[in-house]
Amino acid sequence: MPVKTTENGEFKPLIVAFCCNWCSYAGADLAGTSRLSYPADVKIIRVPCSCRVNPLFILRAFQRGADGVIICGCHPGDCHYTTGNYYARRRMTLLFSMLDYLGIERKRTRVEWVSAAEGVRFSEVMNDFAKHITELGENKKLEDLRCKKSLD
Amino acid sequence: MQEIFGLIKEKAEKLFADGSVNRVLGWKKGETEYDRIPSVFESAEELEEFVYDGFCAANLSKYLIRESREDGKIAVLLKPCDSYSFNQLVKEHRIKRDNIYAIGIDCDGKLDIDKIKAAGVKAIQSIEENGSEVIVHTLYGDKKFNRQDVLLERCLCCKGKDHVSGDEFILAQNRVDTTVKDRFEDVRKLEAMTPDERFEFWRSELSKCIRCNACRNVCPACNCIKCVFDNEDSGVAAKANVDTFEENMFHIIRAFHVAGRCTDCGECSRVCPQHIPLHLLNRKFIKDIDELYGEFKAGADTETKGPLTDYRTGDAEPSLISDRGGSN
Amino acid sequence: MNNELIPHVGVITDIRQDTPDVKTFRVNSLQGGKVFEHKPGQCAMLSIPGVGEAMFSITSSPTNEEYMEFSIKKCGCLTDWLHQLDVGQQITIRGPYGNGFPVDTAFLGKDLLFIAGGIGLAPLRSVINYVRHYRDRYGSVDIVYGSRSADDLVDYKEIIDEWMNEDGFNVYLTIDREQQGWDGHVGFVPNYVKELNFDTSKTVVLCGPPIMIKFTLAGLQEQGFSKTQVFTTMELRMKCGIGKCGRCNIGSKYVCKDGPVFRCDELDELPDEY
Amino acid sequence: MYYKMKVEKLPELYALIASEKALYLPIEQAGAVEFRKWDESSCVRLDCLNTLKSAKGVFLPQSENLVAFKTEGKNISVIDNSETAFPFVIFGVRACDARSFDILDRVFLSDPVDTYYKTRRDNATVVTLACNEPEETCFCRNFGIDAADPAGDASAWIVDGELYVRPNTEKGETFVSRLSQLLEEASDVEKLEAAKQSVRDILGKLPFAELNLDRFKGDNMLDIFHDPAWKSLSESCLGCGTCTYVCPTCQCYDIKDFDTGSGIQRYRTWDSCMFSDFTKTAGGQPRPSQVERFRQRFMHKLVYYPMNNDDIYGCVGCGRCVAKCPVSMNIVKVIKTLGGEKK
Repeated sequence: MPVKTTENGEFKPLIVAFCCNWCSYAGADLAGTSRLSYPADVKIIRVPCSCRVNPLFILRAFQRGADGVIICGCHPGDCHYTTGNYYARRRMTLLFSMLDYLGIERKRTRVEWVSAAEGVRFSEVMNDFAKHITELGENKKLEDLRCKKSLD
Repeated sequence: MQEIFGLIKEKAEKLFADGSVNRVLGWKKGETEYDRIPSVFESAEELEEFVYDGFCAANLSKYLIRESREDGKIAVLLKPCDSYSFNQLVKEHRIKRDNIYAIGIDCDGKLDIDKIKAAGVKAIQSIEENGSEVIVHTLYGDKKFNRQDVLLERCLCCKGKDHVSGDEFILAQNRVDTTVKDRFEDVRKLEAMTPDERFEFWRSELSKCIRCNACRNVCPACNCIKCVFDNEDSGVAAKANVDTFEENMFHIIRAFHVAGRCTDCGECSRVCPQHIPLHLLNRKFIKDIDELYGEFKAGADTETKGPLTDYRTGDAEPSLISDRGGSN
Repeated sequence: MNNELIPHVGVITDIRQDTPDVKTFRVNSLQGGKVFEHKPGQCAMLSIPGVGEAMFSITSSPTNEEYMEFSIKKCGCLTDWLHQLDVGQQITIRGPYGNGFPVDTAFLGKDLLFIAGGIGLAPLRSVINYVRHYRDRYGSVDIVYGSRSADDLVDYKEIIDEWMNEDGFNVYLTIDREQQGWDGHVGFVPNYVKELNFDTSKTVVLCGPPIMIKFTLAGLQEQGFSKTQVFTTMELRMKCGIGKCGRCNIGSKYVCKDGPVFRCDELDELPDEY
Repeated sequence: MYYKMKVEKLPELYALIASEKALYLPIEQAGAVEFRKWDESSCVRLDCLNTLKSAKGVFLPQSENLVAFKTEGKNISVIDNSETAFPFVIFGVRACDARSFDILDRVFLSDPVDTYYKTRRDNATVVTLACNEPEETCFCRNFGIDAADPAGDASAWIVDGELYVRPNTEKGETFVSRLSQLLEEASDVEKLEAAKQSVRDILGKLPFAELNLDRFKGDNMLDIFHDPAWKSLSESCLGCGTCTYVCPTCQCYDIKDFDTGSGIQRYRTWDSCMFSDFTKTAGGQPRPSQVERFRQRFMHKLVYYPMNNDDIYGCVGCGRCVAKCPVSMNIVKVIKTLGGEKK
């Protein structure tokens, strides 16, 4: 379990970002090479397409200690595989609605479209998302206690 | 249902006699007054044990996945709501339509033995269905119920009395409508709660789950040859309620995997030994799909693309959810 | 109280690549020496925490004072992982489980015939080496061992260097198909056993793939062997190793506790669910 | 020796027991009655005949931690982090569940002993409760169980607004002696005996009161195993674990590892022979279809278990599987069909 508080006791959220290989991951790269800052607690997982993200991945991330999960893909219409992100959009909408229905904070999950050219946007999106998650606090409703307890 | 019971049995006997089928999929009497076992009858003689009454609630269409692959033709009895599952399975190419003779049969709502027992009925000796009345004879005395009060939850918001598929129909003369409420009524009630109330509600319901997997195994939409939860490498504890997270995850993922394919047949809630209202998860998806992507009835036909295998360029953005009003 | 389900930690001190898909692992306790004593034919539960736990037969002889060995074929999740391990890696181990071969009763003073196919040699190796160690307690020893190809013969070096030179030992090797550089016998084990036409007074120990066991046993019976002379060792899915988790039963017998060694006539009295 | 008190004083009794030891009772939560730890806010349901899951979970929890491992480089350290034991009382166990403890004991306390189970068993005082209104699904009578006079460390009855208690063992004596401030000696034992008799009369009238179990013995193992009826019996089986998980005598378990991120937790969970992966190995599957899995479950209860355990059946007739099977296919049907009572 990673430490989630800074030295002065502030909450530092752990964020998992699923980034599509063709747009958003390149966007993140651009943000990096352009020396734009975004929180270091955003862990990027590269996926071939935003529609590769299975609902299980998102729940797994929460189980393993994520406080927020964001999925980034190409803008609708720009998918490398033509239509992947359209399917992802429907799936994620329904999944997020279901999580909301189960009472899980609806702002813990987000989908953003970030192109390879939008380094600035990537950093803005991440900063904004991290801010929201920090406000929400630690993920309690979808936590797995086994991953939080010490074994001895 | 006595009138059509005779007609169905007669029909089944005739099908055996003229050799058009070699098996009939129906229900058999079990050991108690209310036990009805889904059964394959292989001859007219075996039909002795055939039964069709208020307790024949099981949706038989899932058995066709196995049975339609056997030799010969099989006749199946489908209640109106089962015919949706049947269509959906045909659409997904999980059953061999050519090997099946589908008989649509009438239904006047199915009884819920747990509702009867919840009224304190013990040691049942016999149950009499008499029009709008159900009379239960027990060792401790008789008890009379209004039929409508002891119907399965799903029958109170029946999808309709009409079959969406079938090669032949056996219907009663006086058809009873059991619908008393809109099927999204309970979903709306939950939506109107605060997130914390909803969380509490689902936590208390899902914490009852014993992970027997009955909901999955009975579900006609859960027809994967190998379920993701049976995958040793998936790292899920599929056999025990080890943790609140596992309980949530199983039910979220299961509902998601059948979203757009679930016909709302209600079998999951019926078989749940803990009476978890699992249909409320499926109905939420159905309601969302209807509202976001246009009315869609899974299993209404065998051609239309399902909402999750389709898209429109102008679909709603997922931010729609987080922009909803209310707290959080 | 001794807790059966809590394993010991052992360390892999040597790994030998026997065939393309079989490795033999040498396991010692952390202090050196063996983790526990065992009888020939007994098994142990090996595990890599986080991957799983499974039952393996102990292939080294109990007379080996220094270490235990396990010959493991790569065929599933845990075995895949085991094959990736290096020397020095610790694993967990518990046991010994099972009844083992009746080396002190039914085998005593008998002429022994060992028949093995493929990785089926693994459980027999401990008995064969045990018999070598107590050579005077047993009669002659014949070993028929077959495999898919010459490369798939497990413990080939030990067979050639030691077993073949042992007094009173006859070793017959066979492979399924012709192969360059192989001048030994070619053919399936059941047929080879028939060809060899052994004396029917021998006590037989048989292990291999189910199909080989089936045909070899039929062949032996044809030649006049009785099932009471034939011993085999079984394997089924196991979780506890102590007859409680309930999955390795053949009828009323648990393979982990009442087996894995069965006399073939005992198996006839049980349902054929293995 | 019988003791008694007014039923109205039950909350006081619970509080008194709970002041010394943990107390498990049939408690309703979200509509489901299970044996749970009692506290003042609990909704106790002594009237509930069968809890959904049986009482076995108190001794063999559906999931429990066995041992943990920490790995560092090539090294492994073993951490024993199983729960610490504490003495407890389980109150309100029905006669059938009480018998199931004996059946589980023969598995878990036979050599080698299952430490986790034994510790809980040693720490427990089992107080049973006689049945007043048996249901049509009850068939405990067939296994020589008297629902009107249950076993256990102490037995209890509720008759005419009064709770009667009778200690049966040393543990039971201790239990009763600690409650002396609430209990008084009962002099009207005739009333209790009459009540027992009337329950026995009902038990005899239940539909499954007389099952023919003659065929189920070791000598017939292969005969029953190869009975063609298994195919038709199992055809409706969904392969779910409902019957197994509600059963008081099903004891099969699985051992699994969970990676917590900071180490490996090895835990055990109930398992079901009805599940398709129960016997599956990389090398093959000895029970490839539901016919074999279904057969295994009932063969184990009715033939294999008695063969290994002095002819005691591995079923106690609690009727949970009869009530809960999604397709109404249950052990009574199996007994009747294979036992020759019906074809």
